[in-house]
Amino acid sequence: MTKTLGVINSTAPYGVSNGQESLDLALASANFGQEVTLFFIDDGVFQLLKSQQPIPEQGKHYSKTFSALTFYDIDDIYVCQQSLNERSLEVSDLCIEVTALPPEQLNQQLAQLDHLMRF
Amino acid sequence: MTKTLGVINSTAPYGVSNGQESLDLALASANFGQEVTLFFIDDGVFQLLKSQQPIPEQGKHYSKTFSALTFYDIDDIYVCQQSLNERSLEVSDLCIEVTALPPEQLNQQLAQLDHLMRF
Amino acid sequence: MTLHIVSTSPFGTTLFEGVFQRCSKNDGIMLIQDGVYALNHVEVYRQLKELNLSLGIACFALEDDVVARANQVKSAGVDSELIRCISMEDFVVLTLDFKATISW
Amino acid sequence: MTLHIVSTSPFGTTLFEGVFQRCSKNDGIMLIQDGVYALNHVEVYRQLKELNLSLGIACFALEDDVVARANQVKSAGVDSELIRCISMEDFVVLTLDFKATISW
Amino acid sequence: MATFGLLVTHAPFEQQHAFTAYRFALSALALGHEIKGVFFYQAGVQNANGYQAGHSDEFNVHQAWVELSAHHGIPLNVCVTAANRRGVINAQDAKDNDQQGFNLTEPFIEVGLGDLVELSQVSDRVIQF
Amino acid sequence: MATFGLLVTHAPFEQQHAFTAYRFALSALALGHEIKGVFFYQAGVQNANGYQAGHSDEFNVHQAWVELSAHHGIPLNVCVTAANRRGVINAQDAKDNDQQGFNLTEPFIEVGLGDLVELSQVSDRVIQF
Repeated sequence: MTKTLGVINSTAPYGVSNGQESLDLALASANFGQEVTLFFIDDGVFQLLKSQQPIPEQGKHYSKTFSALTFYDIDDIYVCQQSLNERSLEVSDLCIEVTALPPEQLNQQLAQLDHLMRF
Repeated sequence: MTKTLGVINSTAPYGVSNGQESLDLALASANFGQEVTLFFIDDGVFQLLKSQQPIPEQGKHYSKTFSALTFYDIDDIYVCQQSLNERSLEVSDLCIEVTALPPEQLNQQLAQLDHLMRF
Repeated sequence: MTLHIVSTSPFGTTLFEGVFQRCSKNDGIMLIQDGVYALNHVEVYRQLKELNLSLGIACFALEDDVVARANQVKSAGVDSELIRCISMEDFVVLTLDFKATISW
Repeated sequence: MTLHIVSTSPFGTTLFEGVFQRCSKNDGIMLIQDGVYALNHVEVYRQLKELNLSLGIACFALEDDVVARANQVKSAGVDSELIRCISMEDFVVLTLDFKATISW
Repeated sequence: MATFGLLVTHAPFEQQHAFTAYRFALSALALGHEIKGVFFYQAGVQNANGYQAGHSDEFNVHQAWVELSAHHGIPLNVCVTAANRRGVINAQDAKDNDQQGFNLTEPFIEVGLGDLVELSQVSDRVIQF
Repeated sequence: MATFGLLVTHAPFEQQHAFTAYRFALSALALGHEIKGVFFYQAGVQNANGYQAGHSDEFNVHQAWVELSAHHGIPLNVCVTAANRRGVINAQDAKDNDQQGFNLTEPFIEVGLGDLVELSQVSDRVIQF
């Protein structure tokens, strides 16, 4: 029986390197044919902001890779609506298509998965 | 003109390794004849709690080293009274003699120093 | 049923707020490392109590980490029925009592 | 006169509360790295405003870090008189305008 | 009896996580459970750095993992990309990058992220530290 | 013109601090100030780890420090105790600890904490990153 995997992003980009390595894991899972569900909660929602412009020396603009998620058939991408609200953000500020859920519904999605890893 | 140094401890022991390396710096400063003032604020006050008992494999019980501070002539040790209050702690819970100050007076002490390093 | 493993101080991070938001009925909270300072945090402790009553959230603390930090000294007011101090082996067993774990 | 350099997100840590407690008259606050998210934090922003009025605390944000995070998009409501976006060279000059710095 | 996979994402010494993970592994084994593998990712790859030499009274987590693996046959898998960018390299990496030495040796093995996916498939629980 | 000492206490890649420190140094030099030295302490000692080999599109802070030192003669001092316990060792350490290689080479130099005290004495400002 295949086990399902949830990858939770809860930290902001640039300041810490969690985002890039979390994304790498999600893509690897998809590559290995394992279904993966992505969550963006708390400061993790900042990762998805449009118009990010890291200075060139900062290296890889990994947020550009988010658009690759659909090519990898990763379509289950959930964002915490309350985390957006607390940061004065809206779904339209984000660079990819996501499903924004109130906490209770997001928790229901989390509860269905076998393994949860957080970055 | 000799420059004065303040070492600020603001993180708890064990969970992160700041405390030990901060203490090492304070002792090194004293060794080199430089006056050093120690501050324990925020979660840093937890470092000074009496009766800590790390499990043996956790290695060095560095909090025992605090008693060495007086041998190094480090006597200016200030603790934030408000940080203690917020943690339901009192000066009598601490393992060494310190001066507890309200924020304003502690800030005055900070303001007198040339260099401040935080751990 | 998820076991939320919390390892950071409630005084230094806002993590507990996030964890509380993620709690569903009958989830559990396991305090390890600096997470055990929740015992000292008046507001976080109050919320743990509330979640226990409203959602049946059980709360545990790793005994070694509590003892290392001399945290038991000040936890006289802490309800040992609400927060159970458990061993590392108990922690292992606990992870099997829940469907999954999230490490915060 | 101390310049407080803050590099962590006000949403994830309680650091700003501590920094505000450490502020004396005419101190400064320099937001770098994830510290620039203070622009998005309603309560922290309110307190910055209050400290500016009551103690003359000036607040600065490193422009590169704001731009990298696309933070300017949402900061239309932010008073550019209160929080000045400055370059890395300005930051260097700023450290010399104050007697000492604390990196939080 | 159950199967466990451990995911270690923090550096040793810096923070307590690696030490907690090691003790969790010991307790799981003592209870008769099986550890399918330990996967080191993010800053956790520093656990595999064999050059660590603290004071004699400091606990050496690196050495503890090596012994755990020897006694119980537990695979110690390290994400190669995460390790290389943090200066943890094996003999082949050293050759490829013209370095005169290397700090990652067996029983630590460099693998891809697919191995973490695989570990999660064969483990009843994956616990992250 | 002023004198600066930089204290770097965070690992590169993991967090942005080392990168910010490097850019601060460049800007200070561009303004004509003097950097008396960079001191690497705590997890910051990983900046001195010469084995780092990220993807070609990742900025290599280690290499950037080396070039900064070469062009401006800035001392790069690394706390020996902090480095050794984190697996960052020089040729002599390798000999002492029977390691077959080492990852700390010049211009990075292993020193004691006394050098940080000294740096703070000769610097108008010590900025910690």
